[in-house]
Amino acid sequence: MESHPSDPILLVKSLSKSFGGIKALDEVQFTLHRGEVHVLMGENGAGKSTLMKILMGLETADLGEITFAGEPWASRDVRDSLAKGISMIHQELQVVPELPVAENIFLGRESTRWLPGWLDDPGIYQKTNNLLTDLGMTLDAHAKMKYLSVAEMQMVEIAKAISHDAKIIIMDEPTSALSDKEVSTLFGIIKDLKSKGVAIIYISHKMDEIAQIADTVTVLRDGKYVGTKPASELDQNALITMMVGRTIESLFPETTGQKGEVVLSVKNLGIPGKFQDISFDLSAGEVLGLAGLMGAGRTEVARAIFGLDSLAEGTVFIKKKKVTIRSPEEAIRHGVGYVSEDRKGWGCIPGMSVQHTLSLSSLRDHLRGSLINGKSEHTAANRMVNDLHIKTASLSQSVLQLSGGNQQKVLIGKTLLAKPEIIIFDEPTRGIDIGAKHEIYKLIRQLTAGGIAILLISSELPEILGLCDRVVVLSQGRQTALLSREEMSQEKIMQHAVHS
Amino acid sequence: NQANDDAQGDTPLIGVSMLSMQNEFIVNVSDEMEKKAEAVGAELIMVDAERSALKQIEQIESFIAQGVSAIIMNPCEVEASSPAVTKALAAGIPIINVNSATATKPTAFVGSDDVESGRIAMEYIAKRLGGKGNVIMIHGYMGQAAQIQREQGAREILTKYPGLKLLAHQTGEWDRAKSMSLMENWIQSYGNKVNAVFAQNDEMGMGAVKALEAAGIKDKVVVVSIDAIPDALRAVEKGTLDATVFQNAARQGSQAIETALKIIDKQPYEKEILVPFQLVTKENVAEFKK
Amino acid sequence: MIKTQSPLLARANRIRSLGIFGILFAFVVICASLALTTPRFLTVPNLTIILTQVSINALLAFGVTFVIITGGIDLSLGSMVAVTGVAAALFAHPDTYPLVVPLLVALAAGLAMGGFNGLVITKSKVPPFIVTLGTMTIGRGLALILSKGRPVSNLSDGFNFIGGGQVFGIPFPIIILVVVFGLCSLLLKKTIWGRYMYAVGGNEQAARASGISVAKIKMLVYTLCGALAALAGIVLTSRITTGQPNAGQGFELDAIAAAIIGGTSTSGGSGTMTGTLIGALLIGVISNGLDLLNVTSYYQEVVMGVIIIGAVVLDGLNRKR
Amino acid sequence: MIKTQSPLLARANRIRSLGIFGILFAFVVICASLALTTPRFLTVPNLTIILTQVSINALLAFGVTFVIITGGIDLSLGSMVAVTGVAAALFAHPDTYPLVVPLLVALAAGLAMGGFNGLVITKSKVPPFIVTLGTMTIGRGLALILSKGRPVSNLSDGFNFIGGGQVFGIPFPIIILVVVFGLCSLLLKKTIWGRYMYAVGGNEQAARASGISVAKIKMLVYTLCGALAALAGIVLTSRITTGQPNAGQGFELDAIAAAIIGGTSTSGGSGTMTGTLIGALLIGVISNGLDLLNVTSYYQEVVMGVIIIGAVVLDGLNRKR
Ligand SMILES: Nc1ncnc2c1ncn2[C@@H]1O[C@H](COP(=O)(O)OP(=O)(O)OP(=O)(O)O)[C@@H](O)[C@H]1O
Ligand SMILES: Nc1ncnc2c1ncn2[C@@H]1O[C@H](COP(=O)(O)OP(=O)(O)OP(=O)(O)O)[C@@H](O)[C@H]1O
Ligand SMILES: [Mg+2]
Ligand SMILES: [Mg+2]
Repeated sequence: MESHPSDPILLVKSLSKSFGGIKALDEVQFTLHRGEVHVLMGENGAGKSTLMKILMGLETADLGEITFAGEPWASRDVRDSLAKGISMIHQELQVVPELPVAENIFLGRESTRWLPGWLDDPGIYQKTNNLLTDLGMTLDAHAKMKYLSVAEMQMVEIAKAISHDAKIIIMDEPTSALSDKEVSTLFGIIKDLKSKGVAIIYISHKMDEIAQIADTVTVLRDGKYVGTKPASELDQNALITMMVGRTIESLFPETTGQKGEVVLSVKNLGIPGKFQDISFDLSAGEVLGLAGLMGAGRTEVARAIFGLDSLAEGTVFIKKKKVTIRSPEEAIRHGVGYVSEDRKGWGCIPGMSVQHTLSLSSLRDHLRGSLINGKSEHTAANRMVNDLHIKTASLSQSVLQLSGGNQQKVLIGKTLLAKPEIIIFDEPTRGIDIGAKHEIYKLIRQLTAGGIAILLISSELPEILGLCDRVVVLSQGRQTALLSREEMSQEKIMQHAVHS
Repeated sequence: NQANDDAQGDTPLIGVSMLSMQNEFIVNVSDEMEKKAEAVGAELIMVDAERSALKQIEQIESFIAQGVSAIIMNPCEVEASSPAVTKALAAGIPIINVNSATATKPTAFVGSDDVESGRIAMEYIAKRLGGKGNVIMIHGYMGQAAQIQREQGAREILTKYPGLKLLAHQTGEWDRAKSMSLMENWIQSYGNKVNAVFAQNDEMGMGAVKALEAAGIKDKVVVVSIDAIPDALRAVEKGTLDATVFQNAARQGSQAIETALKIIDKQPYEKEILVPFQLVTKENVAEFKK
Repeated sequence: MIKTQSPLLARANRIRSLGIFGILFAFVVICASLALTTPRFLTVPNLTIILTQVSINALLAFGVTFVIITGGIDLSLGSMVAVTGVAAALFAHPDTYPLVVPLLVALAAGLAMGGFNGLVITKSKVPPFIVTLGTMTIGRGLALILSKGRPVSNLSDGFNFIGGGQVFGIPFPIIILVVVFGLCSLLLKKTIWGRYMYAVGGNEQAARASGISVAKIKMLVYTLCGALAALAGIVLTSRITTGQPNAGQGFELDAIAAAIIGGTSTSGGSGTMTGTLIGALLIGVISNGLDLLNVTSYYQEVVMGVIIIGAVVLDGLNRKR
Repeated sequence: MIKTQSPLLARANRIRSLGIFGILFAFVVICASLALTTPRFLTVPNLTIILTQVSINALLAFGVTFVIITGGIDLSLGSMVAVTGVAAALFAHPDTYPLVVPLLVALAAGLAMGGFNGLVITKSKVPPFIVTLGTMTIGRGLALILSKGRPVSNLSDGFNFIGGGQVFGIPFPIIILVVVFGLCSLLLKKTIWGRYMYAVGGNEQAARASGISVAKIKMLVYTLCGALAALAGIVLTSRITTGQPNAGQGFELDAIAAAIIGGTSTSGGSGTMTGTLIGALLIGVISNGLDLLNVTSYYQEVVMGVIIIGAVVLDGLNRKR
């Protein structure tokens, strides 16, 4: 292992933590130096977030020792960690929807005046505006969080973490909801922090990011420490091998290329204020990409086709038949399936078991009389678990206890069980580890091979380029291009995506 | 009479605040008032205090603000409803208490003393049991005037007959279902030790009767309650309920209106009209059934 | 990677999923201590009485369990009991209508009120708390209007049998209780609608995105709640052989308490009929026990409150493990 | 791309954030129609009476608004009013203790009961609904025990002034109402504790992750609620010049209704004191108006229920735009 000139600011030795039966962390070690960007990698459920939560004082370790700035470190609570100079961007958005941006950023450390406890809001709004301009973010400090886009909320979270002037900043998948534009802003900020000697722990599943910013990489697997290497010594394949313990030959399986006849075609779709004049055809066995910047309106288009939002203009044809879809119920009946970008908000149902989630959209297939036929439901669910290689303790396990990747697979399984002919994937690999990604790509190929038509929304261009036969590019709710596989290229898509 | 002639001219406006329009006896009283007012051509503002002294005071305040020519109040509480009387008198508006009394003396009082009803009921039990036996008492809602006074009357008699032992007493909250459950549970714990039951209103009395009948020991237990609602009279006639205590809603209602009008027309009036309770048993039940 | 932890996790879930163990434990503890303190508690007649007394609250609790599972609440239960009870009584006088008429009238009234709740809640964005609070007030008024503020008495023997009669020595209300419990459990656990209720309560958005018509399910639960309230109203009216316009005050709180004590989560998405039944029994046993022990009425309330909180705390502790 | 939407969004937010417009509108409509239908409504004495009558419910509603904003609920308000009222009365007899004693005793009782709620809710995982329902029952019992089931009367004039007296012709309860309203609004809008209440109710996790002590905030709101209940209890007792053990029944529902009608979200995280005040006034005006119009008591309940639902529906419609 290489040695930095400076001695470590953070030293973690044989740290262990388990939740009930689950060993989230098992004898993990970790070393962090000043001015270092230390990337922490590992499959979903490897224990990355848990380790960070322990540093933050949100969880307490069972065993092990931590040294921070030379002194033994046992955070009593978050307030303590923040005070001592550790701040964190959480994997799950930690925002108070009803409060404005500024009040979210300074939540817990409001400045007061005149009387004890008396708020000095002009003060924090001033500070916020300065902060946002420093970070080059264009956000209204007065806007309530609940009216921001996911991306905007994420930027606020970043600003919040930075604003603590911490010695260590933990970033747990900060870019999972960001598009390249914001990502580059973030990377700019990170470089700047580095130069100030701030140490950064960076967690991500996006390979391409590692090369850009990482100094050092540490890998966890199944809660165990695998190793630490300077980024320079790691190419993508080496890294993948460290993470999943095997090599993944080619990330994107080859397309079979053959298409059936058009199953979905939309003409001049529009919802005022969201998008307009969206027209495209989708053929059986084809993967049609829907690319664009964050907030371009891709999800809106998907939601409208699936009947979650009601269309204002335009017509939808399924198998050449004009249809009006007023609700997901009808969409599913027409053979359309949708896997949302927002697993937590629009996918998983707290407390529901894997089996019940899987069968939720297709329960009617398992009726004996008016009662549910548990046996056939069980077999169907079981089939999905095997087909999609869903890693779960049992069918009765609660979905929310699965790792991100497996949650996503369950939700895909739910959609598949409804036997759709058209599936809309909205950011299907957001926050998902490389192994699971690969499996989902393979799955998409299988589906198209089986004659299913797929509309793929993704902010990761490699994904679009690797999977799509054609791609529709949106920019600010307008359709700016429809590129064939030959025309497709990173540059071309970006150029159309920013064009307005 | 003259009130009728110039009906729309200066028809006297009388504000009436009743204890609770969910209580059958009270509803009877208010109906009588409306009938009477109809007859003599007075306009009534009838409001329901829903057993809340506070609401009652507020209603009286509102009457005062509206400048009614007289107020009839069926007090929720002896003490807590007194401020209403004070306020009315202070505003120079005559106020008549109907049915039950308040600590502060009103302009006039029409009604009866609830303590008396308790006495009558318990006296009857004492007579039936020959002065000795185990008695159970089912209270109305604890802390309410009627509950307190009926209990007081009953206890006076109990002390008079040392032979009578108060085995147990609980609240049935004026409610038939509650007192029925209560009685069922008591039958479990006291079985046939119980000789008599005094329920502070007929609803609860009927509940006790049901429970005793279900347990098949009604004939061994004397049950007495208060109010003489039709259901209770029917039961007395059948002999399932041994006795109830009648208070004359009709007279209380009409007398209240008459007194109010007399005061308004500056005619002489009685400061206190007592409408006595009457014990109703199988013998005299016929007189009370209409 | 989870494979290694599987069995453990699985067991953990299964236990949590039948999260009623904690409260069952508390229930047993209370029964045991009562049995020890008073010999009269653990006797067949006494237990029969408890069940009969519990039946009405249990019927309402079953109804509100459906509602709470979908993330709602129903405060109009008590008023619906009064309205349906009075409505039934009005048509149950001897030698007037056949027995089915009062029953159908009550049922219709219950369905109407429940349906009204469901309709307003689904069509407008008004929180269920307010809507059902409104219905509570309206219903109380209706009951008084229908009955002109007087108890509706003198009902046919046939009608009075429902709440007072016995079959093979078993009070009829208990039979109703058992049957309805069975049906409700079945509906909740074995039918598509029950499954959808959990989905709607667990995550309304996800439920919608899974092709569930959230509005339909909400309509269903509130209407169902009305129907069960009607049943409770019939049993009560027939048990006390009068239609009481002021009956059922506060019943909603007891019913909701039973459901929550039984482990139904106030935030929706979880709950079982068995839990609710235990919750109702718990409340019934306590008040029966306090009467048997002849605790003075003032102290009864204190003890009741303490035990209820205590029981649920105990439950919570058990869950943590 | 964000820049373009921001200003628009921001304005939208600010308008919505004063989401009380809808209900204010409904309130004005109702007042107007009353003023048109009865001349007796829009008179100084009548309006004074309405304010006086509203004061008690408003005090409780303010308290429960804090609680609901943090995502909780308090059903024990009515009982706390009874306990604190009786407690005060016991020490308020003429020529016994100085006036401060009964006030402090009542306050202590309120703080104790509120604190108990907060403690159980934060220490155990028991839902607030059950805890406060338990406290409701316990409190009712305590009030009866303290007063031996009898009203505690014969109170000093000094004490009776609080609820019955006037300052410059303004009834004292109105003055209390105004002052407390001011203080509560400031606490909610201008202090970090108010800010934290919104945070805890809006997203408890996020609040915790920002280093806010959720438990402390919850303790604060429930205790505060107890204190305001004590104040209401004092005003009530002094107004009816008696400590009534059975006072305050159902007050909790009116108070919660006022808060929710005023736009406080049942799921927590949003709400304003102004909204709650309007909610309380709305209820007060309606019941006053119904009395003025001499609507028969039974129909009053129906109308009351309909108007309350109607008002909130109207509010909802306004919000949609
Ligand atoms: N609060 C909890 N209760 C029970 N199990 C938990 C809890 N939090 C995490 N786990 C389990 O601990 C393990 C590690 O979770 P963690 O969130 O740290 O993984 P991760 O590396 O962050 O995964 P991802 O890349 O998907 O974020 C997983 O198996 C997870 O199911
Ligand atoms: N599930 C959702 N429900 C409601 N609004 C949403 C949802 N998803 C996105 N939005 C909002 O719609 C607006 C447009 O974002 P949208 O997600 O549609 O763009 P996009 O191109 O799909 O970007 P993304 O990469 O986030 O999918 C944003 O304000 C976003 O917050
Ligand atoms: Mg993580
Ligand atoms: Mg999207």
